[in-house]
Amino acid sequence: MRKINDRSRDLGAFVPADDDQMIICRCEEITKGEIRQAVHDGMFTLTEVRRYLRTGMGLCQGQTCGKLVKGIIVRELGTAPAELEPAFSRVPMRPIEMKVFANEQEVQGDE
Amino acid sequence: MNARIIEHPILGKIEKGRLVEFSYNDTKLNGYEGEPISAALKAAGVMVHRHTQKQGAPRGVFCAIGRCTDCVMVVDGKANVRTCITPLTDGMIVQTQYGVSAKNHQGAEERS
Amino acid sequence: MSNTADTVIIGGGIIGAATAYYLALQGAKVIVLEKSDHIGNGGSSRNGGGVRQSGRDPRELPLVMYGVNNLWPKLSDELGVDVEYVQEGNLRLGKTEQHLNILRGLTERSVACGLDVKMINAKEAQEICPYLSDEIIGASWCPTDGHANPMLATLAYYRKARMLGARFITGENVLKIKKIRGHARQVITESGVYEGENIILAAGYDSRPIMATVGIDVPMTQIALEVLVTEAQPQMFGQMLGTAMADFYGHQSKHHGSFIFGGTSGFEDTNKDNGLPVTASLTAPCTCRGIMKYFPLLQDVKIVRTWSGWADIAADQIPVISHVEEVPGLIVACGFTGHGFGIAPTVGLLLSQLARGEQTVLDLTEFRYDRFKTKI
Amino acid sequence: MKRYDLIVVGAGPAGLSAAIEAAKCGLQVIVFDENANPGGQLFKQVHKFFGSKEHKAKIRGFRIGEQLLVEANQLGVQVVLNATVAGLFQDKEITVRINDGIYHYKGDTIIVATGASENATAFEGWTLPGVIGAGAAQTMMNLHGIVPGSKVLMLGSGNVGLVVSYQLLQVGCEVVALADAAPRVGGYGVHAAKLTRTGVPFYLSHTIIKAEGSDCVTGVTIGAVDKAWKLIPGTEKHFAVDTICVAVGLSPMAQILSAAGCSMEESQSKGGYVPVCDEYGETSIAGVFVAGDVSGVEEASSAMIEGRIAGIAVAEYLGFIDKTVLTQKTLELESALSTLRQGMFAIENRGKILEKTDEGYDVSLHLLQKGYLTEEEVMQYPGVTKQQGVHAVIECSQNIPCNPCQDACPKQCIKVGDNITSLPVIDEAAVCIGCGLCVAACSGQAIFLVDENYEDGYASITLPYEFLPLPAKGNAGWALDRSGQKVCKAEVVKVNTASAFDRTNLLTIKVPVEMAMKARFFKGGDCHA
Repeated sequence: MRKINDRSRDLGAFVPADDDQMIICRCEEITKGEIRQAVHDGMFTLTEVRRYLRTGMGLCQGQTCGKLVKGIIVRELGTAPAELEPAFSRVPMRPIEMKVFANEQEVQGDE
Repeated sequence: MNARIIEHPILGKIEKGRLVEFSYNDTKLNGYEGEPISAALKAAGVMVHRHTQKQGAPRGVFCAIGRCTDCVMVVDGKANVRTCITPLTDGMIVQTQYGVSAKNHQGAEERS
Repeated sequence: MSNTADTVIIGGGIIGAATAYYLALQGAKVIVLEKSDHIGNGGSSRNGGGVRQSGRDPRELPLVMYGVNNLWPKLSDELGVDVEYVQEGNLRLGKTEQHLNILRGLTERSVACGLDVKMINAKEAQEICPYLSDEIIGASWCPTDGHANPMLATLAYYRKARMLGARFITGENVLKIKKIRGHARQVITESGVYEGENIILAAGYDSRPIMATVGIDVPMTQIALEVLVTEAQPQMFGQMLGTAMADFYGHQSKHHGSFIFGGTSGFEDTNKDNGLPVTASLTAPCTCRGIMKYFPLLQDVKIVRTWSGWADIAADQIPVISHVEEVPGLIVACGFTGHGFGIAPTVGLLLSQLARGEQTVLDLTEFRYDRFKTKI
Repeated sequence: MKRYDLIVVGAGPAGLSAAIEAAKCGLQVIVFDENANPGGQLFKQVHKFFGSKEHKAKIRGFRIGEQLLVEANQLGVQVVLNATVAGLFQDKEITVRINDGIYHYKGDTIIVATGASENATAFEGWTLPGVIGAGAAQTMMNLHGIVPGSKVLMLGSGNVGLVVSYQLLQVGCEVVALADAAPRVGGYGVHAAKLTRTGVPFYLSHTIIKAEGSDCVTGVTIGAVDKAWKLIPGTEKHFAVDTICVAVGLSPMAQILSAAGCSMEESQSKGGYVPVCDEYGETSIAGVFVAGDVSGVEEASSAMIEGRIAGIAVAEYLGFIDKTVLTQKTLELESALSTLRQGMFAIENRGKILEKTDEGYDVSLHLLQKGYLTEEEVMQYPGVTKQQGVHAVIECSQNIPCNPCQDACPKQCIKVGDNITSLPVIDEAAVCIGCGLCVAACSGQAIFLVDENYEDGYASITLPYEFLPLPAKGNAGWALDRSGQKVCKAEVVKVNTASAFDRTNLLTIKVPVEMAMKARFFKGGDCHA
């Protein structure tokens, strides 16, 4: 069984660190300490941490912090980086105003 | 130092669009039409584009290609506009963003 | 670690996690098996977050009313995570007389079940939510409805259950349930065997092939439903929203300020997929048009993300929450038909009571697995 | 719904190359790019490319971009800019945001060439305005004509960090230091050497402790780290800077593919989460191909070849050419690709410590740790000889895929051979005429003309110079050695700005003869100070 799958695995006690206050997800202002704590709360995957803390749920959709969050979870779990997949990517690839998204256009002619 | 490159050793003279005036937090500034808003602000020495929602921390340009969304400001009354990829136009109104709106503009009725 | 428990729950969604929590609270030994790598990866994390009584099937209404009265208000404190429960009412909006007729019908049926819901006029609706389009002529109003954050609610149940000793295993694909001397006892997965005094099957549509291994079926289909979320906005209103025509539904999230809206294109019953719950190119634009008809003010708000989730639609539109007497030891909870989130705390509590052989706090006759009858 | 034979997502080097090849085979092609300018990162790349002729070596990136655009236009490829592809759906449908609308298109095939994005690294104060990506700096200065800052610290010694540092110098920034937590320079030694000789100090095994400032960056503190990446107390160094540039690698930008349900894999050698694809770039979704950095981070040169292969493969997929033509056409391209992927910086060598070159020469530790070769080390390489009269001195010490020097020399003085990663060898039998073409052609600026018999007691050194203001003949100043230290006074005796040099101007300086193998850069200014 992979390390991320057994959710009863003992991670030891949460030990505060000097850099826990450091922002990791710039959009949602989530700190390293919050991410580490989330892992101790049982959030073992990027998707779960994302849903729990909103890391990568801001305007940039995790394009900046994804690898950083992953690194923190990997270290906290003591697992291999390959075990953790990035959180899901979704449409739209860039933020789109509602009125633009609503405005479906037909391409005219042969151009 | 002048933040604008006049002549580049490889690219030569830097071509720019028409010089236009825009407002930045009620100050009049100049920039070139079509360049990113952030370029005009940087040339004018503006570093802080917004203050964050939770911590009120200052943010500015980070990726400069529209991906990280850190440089967003209130532009012509609309919040969260990526200034690094939004072209400057004549008479544009650019405001520092606080959280998700311009300062003293709490509530949606004042957004439009 | 032991693979034996009092109860083995198949499905790590909000139903499974809530059930695990209520069981663990009673000191029961619980194992939860989840097929995906993530807890709550199905509809539990993908729904619109409504904790809604109005517009609900009268058979299901007691479940959600119990939750709203007894479970939801204290859930954040109980679980130690702010699940962003907001109880500021539900507005179901209408723009035409025909819409209002639909709303009146829904309202009458709910009132008959004892729900505090009424029709209000445009002015009253505007007073509740001043951001509505002028085109709205009336609405149904249920002040005790609300919404919560489905991702947090699911993970909060999981977190607390895990703290109480419930064992969760992800990436565990269940192949079959095996009877031992006439009693459903073993759960066989790709990598092992788990044993429980009883087995709760709460795996959404995936419950179907699993229950088939002991010769049971619940008539249901699976459709993909889509939700979108906007960038954060200043706090505007706290109501849950819906429309007579089901153009869209949704709310503004507590704290964050983003809007979460679900919507449909009309092709949900016939859309195809590629094995994953993928979004269709036509749905989000259609949902946006729907929203703008009621909230033109949101037209400049940016959509940052859309997603899709599978809903298990029961033939008669309400779930199965039931002992399967012909397979002793098996309890089935599936077919939530896209409105399982609001009733999840109640269902979790009820399932824990079924598993422990206790008297359930509500009568579950309407939700029996063998209720489905032909039309003639 | 509007349908094309091929839809390309991304008008960078890979996307344009793919579109060109497909259009050559007769496909109707449309290319979408979210940016206002085509060419992807090419238009920000003002340096000359490595490789050989077939890889467009010694041509500057932005010119390659221009060439690709012209070619695409001539072939009738539609390139739509400011067009953000919002999503890839079933049946190879995409939605594109153009102006204020959403457009639906279908492709019989789709090539995703979305490139890569910069990695971030977190340190105290990294969210302050003034901390920017190296790519951001490049965008500001080379696309928008804006100087990113006046005093800059660069974090990262990979090619991006090195190249962007040089570009910062070119627009007048002071690069106060280049730091990297790794113990060795990650990028090409020649890129490092052209920085150090201007005086940029390298701090390997150093990390940023803190970016300082309240509203924006006003300073930075770095410190040394041990082998376990732990900070060594007492090693802190402070710099007053207004800008911190972060160049800590790139990640494939494959979100659109993973959202579409493509099979993905986590690959450290490819730089992150990438689509699983075959040798032609076809993904798990039939008819959806990838090319360039999106399928694994490499150089723009390889992206262009990958693009061409994918473009041809798509033509075969749609029956415009048959399988034998595909094999024929891609064979050559694949060999061009494999030459680029050889040498010390090949993917399989990533993370390895190589002590010898392919030829058996010692790899300079000094170059890897300090960013420059020592005089003693320089002498061992086959491009460095002691000769009477003017001759080329090639300070090229690593096996990198590059051979323009060989092609540049009209007198065949320089031999690289068929294997383009070989170190260039000076043929002492051939006679150097001092034309300087090799100096300007060397993308790594590692070639100098040295004449120890210039004047009695004086030698002349001809060096590449890509800065403004350009010194004039007769200007006095200092000669700097490879580490950027002033070693002697120097006088400019010749400035050659021939157009064949493509703005790599050649500065010939006169120095005392004992400085002939020391002086490698010229800094104008008052010599009496």
